[in-house]
Amino acid sequence: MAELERATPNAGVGLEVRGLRAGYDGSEVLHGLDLTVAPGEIVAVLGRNGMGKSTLVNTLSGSIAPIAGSIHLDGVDVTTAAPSARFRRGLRTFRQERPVFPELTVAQNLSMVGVKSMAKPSSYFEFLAKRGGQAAGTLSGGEQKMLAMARMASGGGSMWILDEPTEGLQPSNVERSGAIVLEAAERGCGVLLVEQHLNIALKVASRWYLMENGLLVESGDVGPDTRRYIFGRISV
Amino acid sequence: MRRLHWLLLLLPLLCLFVSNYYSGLVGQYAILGATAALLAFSWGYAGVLHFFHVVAFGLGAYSVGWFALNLGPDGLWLGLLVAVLLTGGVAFLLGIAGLGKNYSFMTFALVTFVVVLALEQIAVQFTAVTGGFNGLSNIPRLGFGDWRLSGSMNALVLATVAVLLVIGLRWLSTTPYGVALRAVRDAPRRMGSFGVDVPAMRISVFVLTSAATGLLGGLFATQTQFVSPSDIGLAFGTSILVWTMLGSKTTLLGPFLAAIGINFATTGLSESLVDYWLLIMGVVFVVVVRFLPEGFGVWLVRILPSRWRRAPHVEVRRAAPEAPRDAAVGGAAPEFVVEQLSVAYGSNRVLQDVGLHVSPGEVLCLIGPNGAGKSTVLNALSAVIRVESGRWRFGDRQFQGRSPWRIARDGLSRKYQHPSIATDLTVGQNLALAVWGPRYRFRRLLWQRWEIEIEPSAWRILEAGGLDARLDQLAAELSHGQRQMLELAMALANPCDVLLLDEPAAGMTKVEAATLASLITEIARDARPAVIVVEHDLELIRTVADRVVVLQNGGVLAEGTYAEVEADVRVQEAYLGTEAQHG
Amino acid sequence: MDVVINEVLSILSSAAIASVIALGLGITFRLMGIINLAHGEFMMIGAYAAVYAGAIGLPWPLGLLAGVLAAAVVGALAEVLIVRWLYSSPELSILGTYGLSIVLIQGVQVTLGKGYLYSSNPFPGAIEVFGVAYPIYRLVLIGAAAVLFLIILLLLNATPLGTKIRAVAADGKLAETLGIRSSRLNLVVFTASAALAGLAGVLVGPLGNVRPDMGADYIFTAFVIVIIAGNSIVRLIPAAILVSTVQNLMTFWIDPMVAKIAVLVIALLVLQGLRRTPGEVTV
Amino acid sequence: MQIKPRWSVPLAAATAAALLFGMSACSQEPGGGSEAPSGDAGALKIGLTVDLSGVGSMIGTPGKMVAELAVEEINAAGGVNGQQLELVVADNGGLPQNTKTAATRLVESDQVAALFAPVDSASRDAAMPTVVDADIPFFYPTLTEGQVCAPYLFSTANTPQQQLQETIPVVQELEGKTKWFLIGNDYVYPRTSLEAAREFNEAAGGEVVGEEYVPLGTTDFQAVISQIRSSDAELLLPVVVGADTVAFEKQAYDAGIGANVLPRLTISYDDNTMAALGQDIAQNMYVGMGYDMDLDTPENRAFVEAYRAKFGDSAPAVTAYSIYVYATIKAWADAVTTAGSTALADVAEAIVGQVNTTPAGEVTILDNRYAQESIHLIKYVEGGEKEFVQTFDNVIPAETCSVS
Repeated sequence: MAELERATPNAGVGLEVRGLRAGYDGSEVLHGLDLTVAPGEIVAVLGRNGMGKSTLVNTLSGSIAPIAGSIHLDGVDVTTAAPSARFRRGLRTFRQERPVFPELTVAQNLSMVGVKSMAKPSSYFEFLAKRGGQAAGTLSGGEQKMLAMARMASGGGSMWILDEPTEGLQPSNVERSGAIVLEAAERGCGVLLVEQHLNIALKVASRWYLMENGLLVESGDVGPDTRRYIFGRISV
Repeated sequence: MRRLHWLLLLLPLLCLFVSNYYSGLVGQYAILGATAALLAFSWGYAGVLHFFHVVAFGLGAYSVGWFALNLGPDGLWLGLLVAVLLTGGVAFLLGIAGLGKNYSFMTFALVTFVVVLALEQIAVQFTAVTGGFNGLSNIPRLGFGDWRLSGSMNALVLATVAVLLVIGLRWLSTTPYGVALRAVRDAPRRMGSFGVDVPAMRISVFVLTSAATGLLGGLFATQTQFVSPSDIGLAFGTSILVWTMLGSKTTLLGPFLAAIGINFATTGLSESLVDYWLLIMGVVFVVVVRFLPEGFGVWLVRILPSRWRRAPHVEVRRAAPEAPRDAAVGGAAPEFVVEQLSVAYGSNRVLQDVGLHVSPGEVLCLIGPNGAGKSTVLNALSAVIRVESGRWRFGDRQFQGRSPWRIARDGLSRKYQHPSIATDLTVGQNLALAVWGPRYRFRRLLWQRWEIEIEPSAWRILEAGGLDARLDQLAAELSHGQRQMLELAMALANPCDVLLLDEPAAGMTKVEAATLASLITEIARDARPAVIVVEHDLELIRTVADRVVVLQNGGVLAEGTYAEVEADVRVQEAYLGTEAQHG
Repeated sequence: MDVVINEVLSILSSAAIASVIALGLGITFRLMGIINLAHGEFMMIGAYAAVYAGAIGLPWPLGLLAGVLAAAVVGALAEVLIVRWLYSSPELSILGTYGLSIVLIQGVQVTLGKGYLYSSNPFPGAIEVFGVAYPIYRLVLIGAAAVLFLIILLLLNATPLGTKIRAVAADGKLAETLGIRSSRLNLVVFTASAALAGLAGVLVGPLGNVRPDMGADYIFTAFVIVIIAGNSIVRLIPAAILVSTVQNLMTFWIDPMVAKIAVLVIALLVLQGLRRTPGEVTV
Repeated sequence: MQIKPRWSVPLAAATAAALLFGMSACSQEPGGGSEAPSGDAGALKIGLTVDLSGVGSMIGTPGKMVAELAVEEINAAGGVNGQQLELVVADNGGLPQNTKTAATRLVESDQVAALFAPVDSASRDAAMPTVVDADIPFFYPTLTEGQVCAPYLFSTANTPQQQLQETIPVVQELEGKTKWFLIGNDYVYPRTSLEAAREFNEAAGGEVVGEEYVPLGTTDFQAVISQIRSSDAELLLPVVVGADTVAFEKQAYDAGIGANVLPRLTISYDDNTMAALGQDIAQNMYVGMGYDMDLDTPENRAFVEAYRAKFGDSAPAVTAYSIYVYATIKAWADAVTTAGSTALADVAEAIVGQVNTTPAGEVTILDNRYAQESIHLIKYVEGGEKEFVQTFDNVIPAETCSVS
């Protein structure tokens, strides 16, 4: 497991996960994971779906209670804390399915994290500017993901966890999402990017983990040949 | 279990040793206990909550009262008959309306709640039949002509009927019919796909319990010799619900004993602390709902010796291996062919003219990025969703347009992605339901004995999963991998020509996935079904797939052996996002 | 002509009362997914508080406030002690709130006695409306109901708190990951619905009879209205008007009993048509 | 923890024992509420089944109190034929089913010599079969629609016909009005009462301009009020009971047809109802009842004094619904003394025709087991005061059913 080479400038310790086991009503999906995300660092978790990636995200966000192991955020044990408590400690989550409230309008979805005007969100994705009063449910799948990303971008937070945020987006918007993630990292926010598509993930991340059958089997720093190596491991 | 039943029969005998007053109470409260047990059978076992039990009880009491008072004392026997038929009939109509395909738990409970309110008003108003507010009094006791039973004898008969009914219910709950009810409660969709007629099961249990409650209501009227609207109103109905819940709805003895115990306590103690009694009852009830929602009965069952609680043992035998089918038909072997399969959700087209062909013993793997329509193909072929167009057949047997259980009966069986077996049942019982589902109408389950024959391939999977030694173990106690194996065995329990597997290796560890792969190959070779597998685990696909079809955006992107598909550039693009790099 | 005006006013005032009662019930049913059988008892607590406030000489508005506060306090206590564990399953909510209603009725009977309480009418007498003498108090009720609905709808649709409440109702898990403490919000919403019931109790007191089990008289109609309104708070108003119209007209022209049965038939038809209650997955 | 089979036998026995214990604990339970020491072999027991919980307790609680007072007074005067009386009380919780159980317990388990039941008519019908087997007198001492006769059933309180027969003509005369509107809850007691009222109105030269029935538990009376307003009614005869009464009268008063505009003659508004209505609404209402606590007669003054002395000033008001429990227990005691036995036939023979002086005036039980008694026409005037307009003595109950 690649060690953390250099101490990061920020004071906070970021996200530390030790021996995490979790699953659904009795059947275990995560069989003991260890991972860390330092503030300002972007870490990608790669692997085909069905390997437990979404279970990892839901456990880190607090929606699912872990069976065993521990989760620390900036040194504080949040293993059994409620999602709202983790939110107050700076954790922000981007869920893969239904990331927004369909019944509420676009503006109301954004107001959930205290965003009052459409200016900032539409600076990330222009189409949002004129959609403020529209119910989020009427947006397409991709547009909903962009709304959720805009909400993440305008919602602050010191540790982001994103579950396949770019799936179904055209290339231009995939780039835009990548830029948002980079911008967040620059201001010291740690990012755990769970992705099935290698391209965008390896473009922004500085470190990677490979996930197979509920375990992180390999990890390393992103280098020139990382893409070909992982491609071999998970491709068809 | 026998000893418990003899103990229960002690209760009616009490009537002989105590004063007329107490024997009357024993008779009445035994009837109320049996009514609570009937409600538990419908609510706890079949998952159908309703307030109709009070309507049935009232109809029974009124019909006995009316016939006895208008046609002379012996009219009460006709009254009892009418009670059963009338309540059964009304329950049947309500069942057809509310328990059909789109049954909703809350809506049905609300509907019967509103029906109770209506009938309470009608009973007060419809003076000609119900005697209005004062109700009917001087209803004769059981007997023939001038010979009428005394108070205690009448109570003895009532208590005996009540106890026999509870014993009958306990027997019924261990028959395949009773066990199938619990499976329908836990996994209605899965049982439906096996061919279990879920609506019929629910309606039958609703009618059965309502008719029996009607009979009990009629008998109750002969004991109290009186019935009035306030006695069968909402308050009465809710108190039965309370006893059933306190006694725990997933048992039958719990509600029976709870009803008797609470009623005796109410009559015994209420004088001395009349004002506080109801308050205490309210507080106790709230505490139980909060801390012990499944009621006291469950404790009772846990401390009972386990020998009394063991589920019936299922005798599972291996069927003789049949001659391989494809040799039988002269000339070309019958193939599984799918043509122009198209599916659309509203305006969003999910599948567009998909064509497949799989010969017996061949394993075809369907792969593609998620959202490509893989599961939709399986859902369409097993008729879980409606298709816009498309035909699929095995040999000359057509499948399109048929209902799921008829498809299952004709040899196309399927394993779902998430194992949805009935966890409250044992491994053997799950297998039995899978075998009987497509074959029998639910009535046959009543007298079916617990012994089944399963296909050799299913037996092979049980052995591989170590389940052959755990037939009597509850499914809830199995590991995730074992549950997948059981699900697979259930899909193969009956002879099947076409086997659809939806991500069989999902959530399995590497070792389990490997054994599964070898099993699939072995089954394809021996039983020679045409197999279609939707899967992400590439090692599994590499070992089992004879041919691979790659789907993208609802269409076939590529087809060929695993090696050909792996080398195909378009596939890599589809899987890995925009630019595919070579090498 | 004035018979028609009188009829319309009667329907409006009945609908006003019924909709205020149904509002609290609708909120717990629609926003929290639980069926609150103790709703009538919160009304009773409100009515009792108003009567006792009046007895010690407080003016009517303070009596109203006392009723609302008393019901809110009892509602909050009930939420913390028992209701909090009922959100998971509708059937538990029926049984839990049924037990709660027994405790509240018997508690009041044992402490404050069982008799009827005298609740005076704050706006006695009648005034001329389009040439028809109509009780002032009932006109006040129509006004109060309209204002109340306006406030609640504005609060739900136009304020951040309202958005949060609707978010928790739509997807509690997602709201929780956005930092909304759903358990605290549920406490606020349930307390508010109990306060609304208390308000309804105070308003109804002068018209009817204040006694420990007064709740039962009103719950039936409120239940039917909530069923007919389906899963929308706004539709409570037309549903209340429909039920009041049927009840008033049928009582006037045909027979009170037929009116009661007719309302039940409407509820059954709506339930059948509705097929499933809001937000519930069927199979 | 695996329970070994041999434990099952003691376990089964334990559950059976618990059941038996539960029941045996009940049988030693004394009637409760009675003063005399329990199990006093020599005492002559009489049973009282009454509704002590729920809103029905406004009749039941005073009923029980006056019964205790009567027994205490009889025992103080030497009891009955030298035997001390013991009152055994059973609560019926307002449900006919429970009344049946309570009556059976009193009759069969406590072996009472007579049963007194101030309950509603549905509960009375429920209890009657039990008393038939026991061959003891069954006293029904509260307001009733009558119509039921039996050798063992003694209905000693007012019937609607008694309350209306003399009072309707007097009210018509006093108010100088003749057009009546009849309204009542939709069940047997109001239906019977208003049928009798229609007869007496027409006999007294009056006219019924409208008749309307509403279901029990009605909360909105607007439709009925508009019907009353659109008819040219001058007088109102409401037989509305319980909570419906308060709702109807308040809404009628608000709608401008209060008693000040449309005087009422009523037979079911007792002190508790009037207190809930308040002085303004109660003003100008006539009530025809067999008893009122403020009756100014020596017997009543003595009774009220004794009642207040025993139970204090805050004790619930005694009304026509509960006074006859007191009167009937005393009448039964006198009859047993004259007959020298408690057997039904002897008691019946002695009590029929026996003139009893009671706080409600003279009460004489006739051979159809109903009672000829006084009826008082009371008018509620300014400030909640009561004016005793007129008293009619020995009003005969015109019950058509006979006992033979």
